[in-house]
Amino acid sequence: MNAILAIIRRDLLLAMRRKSEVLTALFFFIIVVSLFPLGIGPEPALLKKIAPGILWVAALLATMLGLSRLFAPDHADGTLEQMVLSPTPLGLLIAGKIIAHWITTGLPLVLLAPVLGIQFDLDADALGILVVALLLGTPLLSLIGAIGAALTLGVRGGGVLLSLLVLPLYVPTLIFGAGAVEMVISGMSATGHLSLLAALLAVALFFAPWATTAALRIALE
Amino acid sequence: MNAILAIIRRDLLLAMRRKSEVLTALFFFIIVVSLFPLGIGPEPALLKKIAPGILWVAALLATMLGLSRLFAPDHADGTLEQMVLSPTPLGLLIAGKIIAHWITTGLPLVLLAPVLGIQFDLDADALGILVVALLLGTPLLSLIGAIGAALTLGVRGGGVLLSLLVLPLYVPTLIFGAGAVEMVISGMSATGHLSLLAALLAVALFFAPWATTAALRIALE
Amino acid sequence: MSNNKIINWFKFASPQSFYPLAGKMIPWFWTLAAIFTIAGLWISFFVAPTDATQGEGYRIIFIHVPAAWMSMFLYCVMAAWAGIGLALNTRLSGMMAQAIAPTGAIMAFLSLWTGAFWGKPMWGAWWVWDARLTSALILFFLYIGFIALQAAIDDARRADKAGAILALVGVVNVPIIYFSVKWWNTLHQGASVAINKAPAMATTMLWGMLIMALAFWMYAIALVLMRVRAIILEREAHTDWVKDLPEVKGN
Amino acid sequence: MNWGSPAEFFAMGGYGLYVWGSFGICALLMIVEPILASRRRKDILRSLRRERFAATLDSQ
Amino acid sequence: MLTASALSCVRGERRLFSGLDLAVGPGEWLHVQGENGAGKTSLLRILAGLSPAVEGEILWQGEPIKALAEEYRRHLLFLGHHGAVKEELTPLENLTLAAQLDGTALDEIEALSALARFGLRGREDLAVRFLSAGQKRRVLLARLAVRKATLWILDEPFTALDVKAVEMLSGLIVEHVTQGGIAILTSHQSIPLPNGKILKVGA
Amino acid sequence: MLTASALSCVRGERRLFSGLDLAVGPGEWLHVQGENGAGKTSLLRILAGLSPAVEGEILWQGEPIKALAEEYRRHLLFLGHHGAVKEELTPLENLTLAAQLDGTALDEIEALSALARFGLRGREDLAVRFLSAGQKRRVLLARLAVRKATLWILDEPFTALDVKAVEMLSGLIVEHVTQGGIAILTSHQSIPLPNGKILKVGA
Ligand code: HEM
Ligand SMILES: Nc1ncnc2c1ncn2[C@@H]1O[C@H](COP(=O)(O)OP(=O)(O)OP(=O)(O)O)[C@@H](O)[C@H]1O
Ligand SMILES: Nc1ncnc2c1ncn2[C@@H]1O[C@H](COP(=O)(O)OP(=O)(O)OP(=O)(O)O)[C@@H](O)[C@H]1O
Ligand SMILES: [Mg+2]
Ligand SMILES: [Mg+2]
Repeated sequence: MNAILAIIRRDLLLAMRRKSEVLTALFFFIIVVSLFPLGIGPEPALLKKIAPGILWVAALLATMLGLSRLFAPDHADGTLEQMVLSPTPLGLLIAGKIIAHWITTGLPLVLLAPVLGIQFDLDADALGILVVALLLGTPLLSLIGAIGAALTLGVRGGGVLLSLLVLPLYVPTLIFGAGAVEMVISGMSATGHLSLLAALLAVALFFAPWATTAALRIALE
Repeated sequence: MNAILAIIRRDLLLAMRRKSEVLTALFFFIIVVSLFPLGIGPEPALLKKIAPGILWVAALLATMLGLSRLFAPDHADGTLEQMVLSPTPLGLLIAGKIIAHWITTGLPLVLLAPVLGIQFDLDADALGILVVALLLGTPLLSLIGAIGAALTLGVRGGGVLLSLLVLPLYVPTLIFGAGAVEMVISGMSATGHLSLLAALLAVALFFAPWATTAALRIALE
Repeated sequence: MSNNKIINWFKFASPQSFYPLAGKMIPWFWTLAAIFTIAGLWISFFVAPTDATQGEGYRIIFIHVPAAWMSMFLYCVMAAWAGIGLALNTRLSGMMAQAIAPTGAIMAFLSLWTGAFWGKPMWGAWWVWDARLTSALILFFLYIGFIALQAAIDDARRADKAGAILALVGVVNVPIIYFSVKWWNTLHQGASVAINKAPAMATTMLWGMLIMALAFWMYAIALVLMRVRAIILEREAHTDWVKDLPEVKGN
Repeated sequence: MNWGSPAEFFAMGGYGLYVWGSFGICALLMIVEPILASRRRKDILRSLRRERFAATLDSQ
Repeated sequence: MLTASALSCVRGERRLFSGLDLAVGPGEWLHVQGENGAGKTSLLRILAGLSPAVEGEILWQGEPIKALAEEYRRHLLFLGHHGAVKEELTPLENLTLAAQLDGTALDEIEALSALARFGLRGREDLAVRFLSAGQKRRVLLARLAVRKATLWILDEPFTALDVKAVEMLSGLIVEHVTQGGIAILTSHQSIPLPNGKILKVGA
Repeated sequence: MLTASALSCVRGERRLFSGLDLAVGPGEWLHVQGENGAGKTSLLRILAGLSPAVEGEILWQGEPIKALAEEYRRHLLFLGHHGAVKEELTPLENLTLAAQLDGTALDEIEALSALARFGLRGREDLAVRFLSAGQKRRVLLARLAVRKATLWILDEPFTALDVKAVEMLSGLIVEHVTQGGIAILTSHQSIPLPNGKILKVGA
């Protein structure tokens, strides 16, 4: 437990130092979202229609960006070796790293999303559901992503592989997440989608850290 | 001149070795484009309407991804130092690197774009214009991007900064590029947009390498 | 002759001699700012009549437009200083550019904010992708980029030069961006919200706007001078002239 | 004179929220920014004095 | 007591060494020698349990290290070529974080004194990025002073260190060994250490 | 003839050295000494024209190197701590590409013989990533054998090299110097080289 906190503190500290980790995701999110109108055109009706899709795809890409750097730096400078060698079980440390990754990439997106939603004038409930959906969805993205990151660690052309592996797995999250918001916009209830998201999250929470650790051990020896 | 070719050959060779460079951009492009229908929903009319915007934003993001790795590796392993110390003027070498970057990231997008365009059933002339626009636009993206990459070289949190600096500068390219295609779709002539793109490219060709070199010198001393 | 002109230009360009000069100027600009603000506010709330189409809502214009203007104007000034810095590498120029950026960013933010608060009642939406709005947003991004870049570089000299290059590249682009966005917007005309232009403004309104603009101007100058003084101290901390400053000596 | 009563003035003909929302933030920023700027100078001055003091101690 | 029997290591098509035996007991230290590319680093990594040996097995106190797992690691301190030192962090932070990774809390005074001992006084709060080659190594080595471990496996600990630092480090190793610790290390320079076992790899 | 007068170097708030003079002529070599963090690397980088000196100026054949620029660089070969060696590429590719960067074409036979000379026979086509620490250094150093340059500036050339390699390298340096070349280098190990000038930095 203590070790988890230590790891989280460490990763957050690192993220603060090389700001990139936190901000990359965030700014990428903002910028992607604000670029689309420039590409597509300013009709509010049209924009409002595609807003959930854009916001979710942007969030998804933003999370994916950070993934390749989830384990790579620690691998490069030998920290990962030291983790394997450390007496505390690797699983805990990995869990810690995943949590830290969500705090640095997922959480900011959740907090920022409503502001961007306003630009596409989504109304209050739509924004509310958007936040809830992201709260359920982003941890899911981090968890699934971690597996991919571990599997592609130190592999030539890991970057591509990573997106190839991870994105198909992201599709359900995307569909339910965006779906939830669209439901609200078109005046229906989003509970169905949200509960599905929650279910996915539960499964991933149980499954992903374990898979990630296994993958890492393979990557390291 | 000879040196330029040497540099280009070198960077292409490296790109072949660590496949990621080429493929990441390409796959990212494909993935982003194919995610949107999932997020937005399958109405063909709607999709066709937003196709140019999506294709262009995707291309833009794909190019931006590679940027942070344009100079960083050479900086890390001291190659950049050796370039500064080499008798051939730095400007040439940099120009070479930019060209190589376009060949590895820009060109593949241009070639692939029509295929993806078909998915959004754009018709032949739309696809034609799309290719032309990308041919004019992607070098522009590489050129502008290089400046950003040089400015943020070895800087804390370079990654974010890069997107933060570069994306606003990409706006005109995006607008004219996507605009051109939309014009054709809505049955008007795209020459206006295309010639504007060409003009921008001319300016950038003259201006960007110089700025990049200056920025690099600053970053290295 | 011209030669020693340059000399004494450089004399003022040196932080050491500019520091006290700025110190003397600041109070003056503050008083001017105060006067104009009071006058401007008085006109904008008590003299300017209610607008025919927009009711009282239009009074936002009295800060919105000056803020918008300043945001654009300051960026040019910043780029100019940066350019001088690159050309003559005078230490002061970089500091000036660095001092201007935050104020400029705040002005850009104000134009966005007040604009949004104007847009809600006028267009029923906090935000529409109108040319002016969008380019204002991009300008804001440019400011943030400049500030972030300088903040991220440890070595002050390098930060100045890098910032200078960025500012110059930016200032070349700003018009292109504005023009392109306008083009983009007109391309989509009709479909987009018709932004009903304010009717030819009553002269009193115009006066109010201009005086408020002056107030903003004075405020910006005063503030930049204050900030540049701080920056000078930070950068020159180890020089003797700073150590001998009365405010450092007298404790 | 546009306003019959202070209430009217603050109501801004129904636009109160927007008008005061804008002027409020504007005022706020324009008060905070100078404070921050002067604070910045005060801080660096303080640290300079401290160094000077330390230097005098060393010299003794 | 660390013993290995009939170890062999293959990289790509190349067989670096085979049938290699070693035994190091408390109070002993082993100097692994061999030319560049002989397989020293590979050997040390195998001994640390980082990469598997093609043949042969490794025993710690008579038990195979695979079986011992965390039990073995608690006694082990391995410092490799690139030393798990984060360029963005300060030496102090690097040291404390490394300690937390080992599950041992490290109070600031201890950490500071360790750094001072390795001649980093005045650099505690300077990002490692700014440090000189030797100073970076020193940050890494400072862990030797704070981490309690019986078995030290050090790959080229003396590189980039100046004469003073080399002496100080060898002093540290001697101290460790005389207190019943075990040290296994590689070095191309001759080391000022008394009576160590020598193991030649390759050739 | 490389001369520098009244050089001083400042990093952060720290003044590493000041008022440093040096003069190295054809047939001479200079051993820059100093503890870790004394400022050796910084000095070499300044001499190579990579980073500017706060004060003082550097002359090559009597002309300031700033003015000479490319003319100076044509005569210069600088090898630093991290050696512009691409992990993905093979030693052969690294060497030829480096040569092309210098604007000199290098035919394969030359390259191969240079690599062989540095004991990399059999590793020519193995990605550098797989090489051992010392072998990586050797790939870098192989440039000494192929690049024609009057002034060698080498930062810690002997690190990670085994005894044979050290001898071979110092032989190379002696050869270069006796042919009227100039060499400036740092090293914490004692170097088997005859009568070189010595410059102490810092302290
Ligand atoms: C550089 C950026 C901007 C400039 C130079 C600018 C300038 C102006 C000017 C001169 C007016 C007076 C009315 C007119 O002449 O049309 C105006 C009106 C207005 N501006 Fe802006 N503005 C900028 C940005 C914004 C932004 C970012 C927003 C909203 C987020 C905004 C919202 C409005 C609104 C709602 C009006 C009232 C339009 C009307 O009269 O119905 N403006 N602006
Ligand atoms: N895939 C591979 N194919 C062929 N040889 C390989 C491969 N991977 C590694 N090697 C060889 O294995 C050896 C690795 O040895 P190691 O790194 O242990 O050397 P070392 O004894 O540590 O040398 P040094 O003293 O330079 O550190 C090198 O000779 C390298 O060439
Ligand atoms: N920003 C900074 N603030 C304070 N000190 C710094 C800063 N940057 C570098 N230094 C110091 O400058 C020195 C750099 O010295 P340099 O790398 O030249 O040492 P060196 O003589 O090469 O040492 P080594 O033998 O370890 O290679 C180090 O002592 C480092 O601590
Ligand atoms: Mg080794
Ligand atoms: Mg050094």
